[in-house]
Amino acid sequence: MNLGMILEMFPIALMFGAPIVMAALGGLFSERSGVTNIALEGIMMVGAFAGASVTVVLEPVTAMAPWLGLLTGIAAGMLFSLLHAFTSIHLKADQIISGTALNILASGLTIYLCQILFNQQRTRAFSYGLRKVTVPILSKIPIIGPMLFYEMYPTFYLAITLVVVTWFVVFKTPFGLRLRSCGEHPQAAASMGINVYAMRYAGVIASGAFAGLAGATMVLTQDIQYTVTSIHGTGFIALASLVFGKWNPWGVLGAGMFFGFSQTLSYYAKDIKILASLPLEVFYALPYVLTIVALVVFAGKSVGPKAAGEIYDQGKR
Amino acid sequence: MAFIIEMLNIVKDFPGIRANDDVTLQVEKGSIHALLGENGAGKSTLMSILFGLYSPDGGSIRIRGETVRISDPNVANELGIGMVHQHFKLVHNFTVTENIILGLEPKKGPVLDIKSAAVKVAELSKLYGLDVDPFAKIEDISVSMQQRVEILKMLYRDAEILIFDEPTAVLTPQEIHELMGIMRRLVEEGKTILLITHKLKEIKAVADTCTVLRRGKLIGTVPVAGTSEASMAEMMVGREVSFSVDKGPSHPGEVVLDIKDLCVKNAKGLLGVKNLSLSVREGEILGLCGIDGNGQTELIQALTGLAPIESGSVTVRGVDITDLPVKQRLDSGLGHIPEDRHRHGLVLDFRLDENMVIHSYGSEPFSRHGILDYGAIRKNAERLIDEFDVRSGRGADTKARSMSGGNQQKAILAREIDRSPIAFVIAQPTRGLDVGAIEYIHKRIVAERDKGKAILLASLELDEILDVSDRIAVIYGGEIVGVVDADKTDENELGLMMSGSVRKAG
Amino acid sequence: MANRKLGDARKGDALLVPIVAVLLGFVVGSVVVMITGKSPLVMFNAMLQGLTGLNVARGSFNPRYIGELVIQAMPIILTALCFGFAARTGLFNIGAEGQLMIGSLAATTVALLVKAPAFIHIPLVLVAGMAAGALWGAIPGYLKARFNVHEVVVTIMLNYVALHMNNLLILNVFGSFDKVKTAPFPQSALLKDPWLESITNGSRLNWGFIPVLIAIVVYWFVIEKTTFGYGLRAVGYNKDAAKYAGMKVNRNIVLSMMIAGAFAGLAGAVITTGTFNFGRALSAAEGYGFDGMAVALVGSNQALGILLAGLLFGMLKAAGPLMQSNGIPKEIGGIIQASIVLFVAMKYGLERLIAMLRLRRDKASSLPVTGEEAGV
Amino acid sequence: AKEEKAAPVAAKPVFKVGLVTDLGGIDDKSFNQGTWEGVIRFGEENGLVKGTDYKYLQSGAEADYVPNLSTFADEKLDLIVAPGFLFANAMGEVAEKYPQQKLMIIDDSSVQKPNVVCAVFAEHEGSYLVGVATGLKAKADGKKVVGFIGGMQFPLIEKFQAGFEQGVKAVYPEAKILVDYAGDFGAPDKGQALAQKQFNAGAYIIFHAAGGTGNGMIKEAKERSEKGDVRWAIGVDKDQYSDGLYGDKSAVLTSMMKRVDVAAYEVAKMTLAGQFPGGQTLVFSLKNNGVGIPNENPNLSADIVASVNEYAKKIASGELVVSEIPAK
Ligand SMILES: Nc1ncnc2c1ncn2[C@@H]1O[C@H](COP(=O)(O)OP(=O)(O)OP(=O)(O)O)[C@@H](O)[C@H]1O
Ligand SMILES: Nc1ncnc2c1ncn2[C@@H]1O[C@H](COP(=O)(O)OP(=O)(O)OP(=O)(O)O)[C@@H](O)[C@H]1O
Ligand SMILES: [Mg+2]
Ligand SMILES: [Mg+2]
Repeated sequence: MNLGMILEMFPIALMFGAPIVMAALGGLFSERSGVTNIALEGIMMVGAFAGASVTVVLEPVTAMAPWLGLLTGIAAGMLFSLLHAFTSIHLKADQIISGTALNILASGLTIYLCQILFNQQRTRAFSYGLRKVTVPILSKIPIIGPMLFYEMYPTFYLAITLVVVTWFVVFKTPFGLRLRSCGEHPQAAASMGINVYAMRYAGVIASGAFAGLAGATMVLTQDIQYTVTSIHGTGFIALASLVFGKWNPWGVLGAGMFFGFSQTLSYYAKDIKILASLPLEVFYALPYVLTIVALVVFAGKSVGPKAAGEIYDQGKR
Repeated sequence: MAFIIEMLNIVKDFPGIRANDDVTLQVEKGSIHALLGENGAGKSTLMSILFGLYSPDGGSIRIRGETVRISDPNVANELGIGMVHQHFKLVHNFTVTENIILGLEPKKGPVLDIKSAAVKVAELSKLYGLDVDPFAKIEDISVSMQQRVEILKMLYRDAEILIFDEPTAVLTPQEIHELMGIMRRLVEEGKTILLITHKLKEIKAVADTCTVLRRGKLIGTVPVAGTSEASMAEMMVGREVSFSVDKGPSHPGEVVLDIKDLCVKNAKGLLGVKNLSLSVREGEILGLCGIDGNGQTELIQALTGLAPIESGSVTVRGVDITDLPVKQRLDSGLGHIPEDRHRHGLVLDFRLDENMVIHSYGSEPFSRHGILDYGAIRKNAERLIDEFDVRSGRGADTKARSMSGGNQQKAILAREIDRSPIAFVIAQPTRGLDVGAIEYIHKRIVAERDKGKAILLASLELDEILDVSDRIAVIYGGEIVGVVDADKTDENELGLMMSGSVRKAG
Repeated sequence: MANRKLGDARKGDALLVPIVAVLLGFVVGSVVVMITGKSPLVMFNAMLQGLTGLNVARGSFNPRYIGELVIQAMPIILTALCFGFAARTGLFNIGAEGQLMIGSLAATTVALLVKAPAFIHIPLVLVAGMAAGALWGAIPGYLKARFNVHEVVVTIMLNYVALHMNNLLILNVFGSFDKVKTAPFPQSALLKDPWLESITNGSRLNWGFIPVLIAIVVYWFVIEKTTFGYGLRAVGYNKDAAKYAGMKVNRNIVLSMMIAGAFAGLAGAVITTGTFNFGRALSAAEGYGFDGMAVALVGSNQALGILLAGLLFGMLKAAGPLMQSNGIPKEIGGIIQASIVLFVAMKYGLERLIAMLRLRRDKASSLPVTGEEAGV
Repeated sequence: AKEEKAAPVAAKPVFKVGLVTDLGGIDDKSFNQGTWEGVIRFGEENGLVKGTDYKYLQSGAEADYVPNLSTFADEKLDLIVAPGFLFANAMGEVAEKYPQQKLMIIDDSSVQKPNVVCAVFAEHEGSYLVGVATGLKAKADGKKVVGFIGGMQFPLIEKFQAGFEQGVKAVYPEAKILVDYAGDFGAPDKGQALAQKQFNAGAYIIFHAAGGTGNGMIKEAKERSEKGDVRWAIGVDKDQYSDGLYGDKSAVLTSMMKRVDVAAYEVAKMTLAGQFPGGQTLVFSLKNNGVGIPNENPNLSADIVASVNEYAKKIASGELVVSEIPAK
């Protein structure tokens, strides 16, 4: 493996990493507010479906189509996550059951809508989706330039921005403090006059926005249309990244990128001498094995928000 | 004199029970007003109504003469009412400052202004002599510090009316003493305090007035100065209560529980118990007292197998149990009433009958060849419920979660005593219980002693230690700083030893 | 808290909520079908046929559908037992899919490599599947017990590892000429039986239902009736209390995951030697794990509940081709499934609804539902 | 053969055709869709009603193959078609259970039953042709590297690789051919990543035999070409020219057409005519236009098309034999 190869791997790895990071940030908002969200996968599907549909329809009309697609993905994700919020916050549903329902619903619903809208099992193919960009000047910097600024999907920069924004919102603002308090000790938050329901709604809907964006990003950068396999488990990888990244935006960034890279590595494995003799399946499995190893190595006390997954009941002592 | 708080004819119903039945409470401004009543009498409910957590089903509330509707804690805050809950409402991985400003955060632009908040917290803390580090994390500070954070939360919000729900249940005598000082200070500054406690002594010490509830009903309001502890207790329970524990002299036999040079690490990885040696004889109660955090928990967990022992040895009737797993320790004759009944003592989602066989489900008659015999399990539970007067809604079928704290404690006690251990480690057996329940539990502990059991009783409650124990060991900094006879010592001496200023050989 | 009360269930009304949820699920399905411009009657006819083999519209009877219903229900019942068992111990096992694949791989290995008469070969195949599933389940169990690594993440990851490991061996070791499946298994390893097929008009019904029924009984018995199950439940609800009582918490976690894995492994063996007769390389997970999760949730982790919910979901699957053939999108089945799970999740809301309806019916004293009963 | 198409309404026959798709689905832009198009053409030509006379069942899992085929068999359709060798076992089973049912399987010749007709394709021959086109185009533009991306690595797909390599080498022996397998037929993201890798390594033209996965490759070629870094993609199964469109150009150089539609159409027609070729294996090759490049190839120069046609003739006549197995 030489330096050139590593540089080459960057844009690919970051393309894979961006939606993972976005969705995991969504999970961060939700869990920090105290609601486990295993429906990231389903929300991503809905976001991807909405993003792809809008892009297909608007592409002939405007060059902004994919960006409008991203926005629609966000909106659709929010709307869909509202279902999770309503059942698990208002109706005190077991959050795992509710999330599971959303995941099952997403695949049925999106494909059903595809049939209504496009008369087929998938959206029509858009002709471009998001396009890669080369950042002027910065891309000329040796090493860093080709790694981070040459022919990159703009969604990568969006993901990085969202990491910073998330960090700021969650750890530096009153909103963040309140959000976290609801995920740690909702009864305490309530006793301080914080509306736990509202905060949890905010958390879940934010997760819908982020996961919807992630889904749209994924389909618009890595696919040509939405199909039922467009998301293929990325929501669960995002969930893993959230745990792996210890519910911290920077950790999530690291974990998401780690996944991007180990996935990319599997494509390059056969060109790397010492790895070339191994069967391909070994490399396909690599990201997942590495994650487990990393989790064991970095296993620590750090656990997620204490009250995540717990049904909020005012009277509880 | 004007009342600052008037709760008039309050009624509150819970499914199946009327928790407050036409209760009227009037509190004078600038006074400390105590609220007294058995477990489940409705004290917390009444205060929760005042604080806006529950809405009453009847009656009205007037604050400073104006009729108000306190629909949620925000309204209470605006009215200047603050509450320190029975179970603290603190976010454990937040700092002191973060906990205090939560919900009322100072901002610089869109950003949290932690710095200026911390300054304000420090100022308040100094003003009331609370001595709290604004940057410490809650999980790193002691229970009494946490309580002060709760007080600061109210002060930060300029509360004028402060409600304390059983604030002393978790404090050591010194800490209680300090808290009393703080309360007086608060009143001097013009605050009004509502104090819920089961301890009549505390009421005598600080309160001006006392309102007594029984089974949701108002029994009466009396000036503390002119009322004896005994008569307050009688108002509360409806019968006479004996305060001193009725026990004869002990007849200690041979050593049963022998602890030699024990070292145990605490959660932070430091030695929480250092070279500790102690022995308990059959037929005696050895009280273990000390300020919270001086190694009691570590010692008890090490003895009972919940924490690993670094070095040293523990024997029960000569059997070395130092390295044995929990199960084998129990089989060697050790018994354990845990300090935290919710965390260790019960599986809250199990039924009472299932909880009663938590140790013995694997042996006859409760199971044969690995198959449970629910008939026998139920019979066992019914027997214990009967014998120990465990009260619960649906008898053996009740989920442990829905039982009151006192009855949960009785259930644990029943289970453990019934195992008939020879060496009995008992921790905080009466935390948060009313005097009636305490009386009963003390009686049972003494009865066990009289059956020849060796009992190690750890309690933060000095009265309990003094009343129940035969000998008293004082722990400080993980070491035993003295062992004294219970009838030859007093609160003062123990207090000095507990703070590490006096050592005394046993 | 760590122990989500996944395992909790109550008597009496406990049955009412799932039933109402199922009915509402069908209502949603009907509405969606009507939006498509089709008659829900067609859907219900297909479902009835999927359930009983009776075609009311045409007045014909085809027992093949009953056989297919059983075939569809078997693996998801087993994966539901897998999820449910772990859940009752307070563990959240998303790994049924992977445990199933590994079970199927082991079954394939034994089916191909061992030569024995059927009465030895078949049990051997099933045991191999269970053992392999148990081992695969032991990994997250051990990592959780030893390193406190979250089982959710590990099981998700292991699903992918299992997929690729399965493919690795099928493609490179056992591969037949076309390299996506193995050579056919010897007859002695198969659960298939011409007699069963003939009485169900040529369905793929096989003897797999026997181990499945045994598994359900074992599940119920172990959890509800044994000291071992008592220990597992105690650990599930309150680890600290279990430790205090002298139970081996870590051992229980590993064992629970192993038993759960064994159920899924059995599913793998039943599929490979019952539904198919060869090992297969897969391009993606087939969804048995998530179906099982849904079944377990609808069946509130109770043995009987899982059996009924499994048959229900099996029926939806079996009716799939019939619906499609009549122009009803195949996604309807999924939408109905999801709605049922969602309504089950809305338990609290449904209970209040039911209580309200009751209150209206008999204005006599009827207590409103308390937080306690709502599963607080 | 009756070819009286003049009055379709009057001659409307009672004939029903069913298609059972594999996991890819009816609109996979690949062979499920191709087969369906053949069925549609047949249905329309014979005035059949879509949804009742000709219809399809989509499979969600491999375990659905048998019940789906059986459901159609219970309905006693006149012909049931299933594309893909993955159907081989299911087809065999159903053929036995329903001996009267006429069945057709595409891409497989292993089901030897009197009521099953098999259709296979000489993919290596068609791939040879696009290999020739690739070699000539690269040579003409002075590029040395080309690539191949396969879906999963098994013999069927290796036929594409083998033919392509031989074709390239025949006209441009110095060319370097990169080969990658995605391990998946439905993952455009993998196709895109592998394409990025191959393009970065200098590949000028990439041929894919990867179904949906290949769409990612075409996308990458399109985006690069649009930005002036001209790269080419070669489509598979159908004419993928339109998938490569950017502006008024397309990044798809040509496509290796595999006429599953023709196979399905022809067999349906024969069955309708009472000439169901049961038990036979029909081979669709260059000879009978079962494989080949599209008629229109706007991106290929006339002389390249001419040489390709020459090779086509040689192969069709048997003068040139293309190996099915890639050289190691
Ligand atoms: N959330 C609730 N739901 C139902 N019943 C409740 C609830 N809270 C309290 N109760 C009932 O109201 C009664 C009064 O309870 P409350 O907590 O006010 O007692 P208390 O006087 O504070 O007792 P303690 O001394 O044990 O703290 C209890 O008997 C209990 O059964
Ligand atoms: N969810 C609930 N539903 C009904 N009653 C409840 C519920 N939770 C608690 N209770 C009742 O509320 C009362 C007070 O409960 P709590 O646990 O506060 O008791 P406690 O004596 O104050 O115990 P502790 O010493 O732990 O504070 C009990 O009588 C209990 O039966
Ligand atoms: Mg109380
Ligand atoms: Mg109490």
